[in-house]
Amino acid sequence: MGAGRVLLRFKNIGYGYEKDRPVLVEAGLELAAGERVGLTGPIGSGKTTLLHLAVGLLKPDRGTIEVFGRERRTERDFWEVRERMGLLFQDPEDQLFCPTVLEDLAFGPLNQGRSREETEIIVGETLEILGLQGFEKRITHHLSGGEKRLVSLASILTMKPDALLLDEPVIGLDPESRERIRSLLLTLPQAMIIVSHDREFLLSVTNHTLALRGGRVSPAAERAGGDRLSALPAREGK
Amino acid sequence: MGAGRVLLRFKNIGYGYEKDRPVLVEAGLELAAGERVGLTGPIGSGKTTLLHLAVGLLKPDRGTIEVFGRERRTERDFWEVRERMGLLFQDPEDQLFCPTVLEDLAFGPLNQGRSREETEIIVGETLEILGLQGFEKRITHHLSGGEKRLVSLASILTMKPDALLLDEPVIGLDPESRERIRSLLLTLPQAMIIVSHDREFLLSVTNHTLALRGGRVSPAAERAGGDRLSALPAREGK
Amino acid sequence: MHIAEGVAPVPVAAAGALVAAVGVTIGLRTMQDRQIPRAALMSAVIFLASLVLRLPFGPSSVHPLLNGLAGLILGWAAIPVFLVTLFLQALLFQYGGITTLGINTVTMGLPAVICYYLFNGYIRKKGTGRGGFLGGVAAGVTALVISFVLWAGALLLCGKHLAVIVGLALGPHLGLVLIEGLFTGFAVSFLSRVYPAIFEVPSGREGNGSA
Amino acid sequence: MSCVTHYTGNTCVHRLDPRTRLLVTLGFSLLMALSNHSGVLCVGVVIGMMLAALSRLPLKPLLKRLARVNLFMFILFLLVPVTFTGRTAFSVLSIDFSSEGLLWSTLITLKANAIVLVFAALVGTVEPMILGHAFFHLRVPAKLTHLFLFTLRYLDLFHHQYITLLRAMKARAFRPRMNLHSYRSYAFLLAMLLVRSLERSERIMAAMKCRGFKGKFHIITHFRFQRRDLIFCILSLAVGSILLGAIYLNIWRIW
Repeated sequence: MGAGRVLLRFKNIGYGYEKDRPVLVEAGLELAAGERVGLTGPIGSGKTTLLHLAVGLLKPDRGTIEVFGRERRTERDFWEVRERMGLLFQDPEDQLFCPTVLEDLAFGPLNQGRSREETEIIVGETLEILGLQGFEKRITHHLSGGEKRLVSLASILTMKPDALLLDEPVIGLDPESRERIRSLLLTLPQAMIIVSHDREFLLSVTNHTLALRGGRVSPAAERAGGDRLSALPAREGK
Repeated sequence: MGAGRVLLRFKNIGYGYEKDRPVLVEAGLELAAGERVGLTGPIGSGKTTLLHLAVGLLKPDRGTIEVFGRERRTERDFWEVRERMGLLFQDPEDQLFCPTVLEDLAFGPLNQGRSREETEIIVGETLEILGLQGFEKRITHHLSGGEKRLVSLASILTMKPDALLLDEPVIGLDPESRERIRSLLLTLPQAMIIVSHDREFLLSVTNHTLALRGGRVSPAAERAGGDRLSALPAREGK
Repeated sequence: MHIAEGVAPVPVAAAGALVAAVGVTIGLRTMQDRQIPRAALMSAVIFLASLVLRLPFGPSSVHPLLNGLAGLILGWAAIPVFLVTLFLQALLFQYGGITTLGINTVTMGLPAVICYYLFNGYIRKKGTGRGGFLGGVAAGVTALVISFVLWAGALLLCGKHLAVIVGLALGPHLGLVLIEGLFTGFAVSFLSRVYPAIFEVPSGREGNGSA
Repeated sequence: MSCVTHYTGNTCVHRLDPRTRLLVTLGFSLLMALSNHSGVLCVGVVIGMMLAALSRLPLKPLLKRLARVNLFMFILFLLVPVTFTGRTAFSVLSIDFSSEGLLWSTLITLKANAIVLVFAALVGTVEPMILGHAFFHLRVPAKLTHLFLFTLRYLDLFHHQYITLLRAMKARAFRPRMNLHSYRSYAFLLAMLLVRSLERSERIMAAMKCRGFKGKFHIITHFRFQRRDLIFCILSLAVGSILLGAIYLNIWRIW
C-alpha cells in the first residue's frame, strides 16, 4: 500500500471538557491513505475525544484539523468530512437507533443523498461482505453483543467511506466475534485509526501504534514494552 | 480465611431469555464463607444472569439454587436472600435511584425494618468506612462516576450483607477510583463473587477465577491461558 | 400549547385545577407503587423530548407535544405524568405557570387518555405492520386536535377577546398536526416492532408488576 | 450541562424552609390571580422584584424567564386593545386601540410578572430534589412525589443518551431538514430512548427488590422550621392581609 497522501492531520490540538482540565494538549497526528494506525492510552486520556474531533462532533480549543486536504473549522466544513469518514462508536448501543438492520444500514447512504434502490443494493452487498446475509429484517435491538458490533460496523461501511475511525472495535467480545472483526478489518482497503487498549489486537491489525498520554500523542511507546509481540508487525497489510 | 460453610450453591442451572437460545446450560457454582471468586466470560455469556439468579430476580428453567443452607424457589424464599446477599449492579445509575446519598443508603436498612435512628447511625458508619464522610446530603446524580460506584457499593453495605455479588465493579473507572475500590474490596470480610472481564483486577482481589463459556462454569481456564499473567496469582489476598 | 401565567381568572383556573385533580387521582389509582419508576422514566423522556427535540419546520423548528404517544403508553397515568412535566416546565423555563398548571394539565392529559381508549387496542392488535404507523398517526392527530380545542376553549373562557389569539394560532397548528401525526406514527411503528410490550398499559387492578 | 438547574446561592431566601417558601408562593399567586386591582398588582410586582433582589437571582437567566412571559404579553398588547370594544384610547393608522383593552392587558402583564418573580425567587431557588421532599411533607400524594423525584433523577441521564445518539447520527452525515427522513429519524431516536428507559425502569425495580423493597417507600428527610421561617410567615401574612384589605376596601387604585 505504501504511505499515500495525508487524509487527516491534527496539529497542536488542545481540548478540554472543562475549563481547567485539558484532555488534549498539543496533540498531533497524521493518517495517510492506506495506513492503519493503532492508538492506545489509559481511560480518560482522550482517545475517543480525538476521534470525535476528527469528524467535528467536538471543536478544538486550539490547533488545526486538516481532513482530506483542507483545513476544517465550521460545522459546514465537517459535513463533507462525515460523508467520507466513518466513525464507529465504542458502544454499539450509542450508534444503532433504527428498528431493523436494513433501516440502520440505509440511514447513512440516505443521508448522503443516494436513492432508495441504490441504497438497498449497497446494504445487500455490505451484509454479504460481513457475512450477515439475511439480517435485513432482524430487529437491531434484539441482536447479540457481537452481532450489534458487526452491524454497527456495517452501518458505517454502507457509506463507502475513504477512512475509518474505530473506537474499541472488539472490547467485550467473545473470541469468535473478535476474530471475525479482526479478519474483516484486515480485508478492508480503507485507511484507519483504531483505538483500543488491547495491544495484541492492535499489533495484529495495524502498521504502527501511537500512545496518548498527558494529552500528547507519542509514537510507538507501547510497542517497545511488549517484547513478545514485537515480531508481529510484519503481518500488516496481509 | 479458609473455606467455610457453603453460602451459595448452583446445581445444573439452565436458563434462557428466549426459548431456543439458552444462556446457561448445566451451570454449577459454589461460594463458601470467606471465599472470593472471580467470574469471567465474554459479553452475553451469562455472568450477570448468574448473579441475578442468585438473588431470585430471574428464576431458572432447570436446576436448583441453594442459598444460606436452604433451597430457594419462590419469590418469598428470596426475600430473606436479598436481605443477606448484596448485589452490586453493573451500572450505578440503576442502583442509585434516590435523590440524595443519605436516602439511597437508608433505603435498604429501612426496608429491612430498622428504625430511622439506627439507620442513620449505620449510614454514618458506612460512609466513614468508605471514606465518604459528609456525603449524606449530596445529590446522587451529580456525583462523579467513581463516587457513584462507591456510593452504590455503600448502599449495599448498609444492609450488612453476609455475601456480596459484584457485577463489573471497576468497569469504566479511572485508575484512581479503580484502585480505591480494589483496596476497599480487599478489606471487606464478606464472601464475594466478582464478575469482571478484567483479568488483572480479578487476580488481585480474588482467590480463584472461574470462566463462563458455552453456558457452563469451568474453573480457572483463563488463568492457564494468559502466560504473562500466570505469575500474578501469588499477589492475591495482599 | 399552554396558557401563560396570570392569564386565567380565578374561576377558570380553579375549574382547571379541579378537573386536573380528578384526572390525577384516577391516574395515581391505576398506578401501583412498583410501577412508579416505569411511569417516571417515561415522563423523563417525554419531558426531555419537549425540551430538546427540534423538528425542522420551515425556517424555524417545532417540538412535538407527544401527548398522543404518552397516552398510548401510559393510559390514565399520562395525566399525573403531564402534571409533573408541566410543573417542571414552569419551574425551570417558565412555560405555562403555577396558576395555570391545572388547565394546562387537562389540555395535555385528557387527549392522551382519550387516545389510549381509542387507539391502544388497535395498535396492540395491528401494530407490527402498517397498522402501527397508521394508528400512531391517528393518535398524534387526534391528541393534537383535542388539545387545541381544549386550549382554545380555555382561552376563550379567560376572555372572549382572546379569540384573536386562537385565530392566529390556527394556521400554524394545521402544519403542526401533520408533523405531530407523522412523528407519532413513526415512533409507534418503531415501538410496536421493537418493543410491543410497551403498549401493555399496567393498571392497578390487573397489575402484578413482576418486572 | 445539566438540564435540571436552579438558582443556587446562600442568601437569606435560600436559607428559608422550602415548605414555607412553597406555601407563601402559592398564597401570593392566588392573591394576585384574584385581584384586578392596579395598586395591589403594582405592589405585587415590587414585592417580586424585592425578593428577586434579596435572593440575588442571576440577571441573565431571570431576564430570559421574564422575556418568555412578556413576549406573550406583548402580543396581547398588540391584539387585545384592537379587538376589545370600548372607548378609543388612541389610533394608529386608523386602527383603534380601546382603553379597556389596554387596561386589561396591563393588569394581566402586572399579574404575570408579579407571580413569575415571586415563583422564581422563592421556589426557583430550591434544589428540585429538595422541592420533592417539601412536597412530601406538605402531604402531596406520595406516588406523585415519587413520580416527580424519579423523573428528576433520570432527566440528565436521558439527556446524555440523547446527545450521544444524536452525535452518532450526525457522524453518519445526518442533517436535520424538513422532510420525512428527518422526522422518521427523530421519531426512531425518541422511540429508542423510550425502549431504553423502559428497560432501565425494570433494572431499577430489580435493584429496589434487591434492597428489600416490598412495595412501600420509606422516607428519611428532615426540615427544620426555624425562627426566621416564623418571621417570614408572619411578614407574609401581614403583607397578604394588607393587600386583601386594599382589594376589599377598594382603596389605592391607581386608575
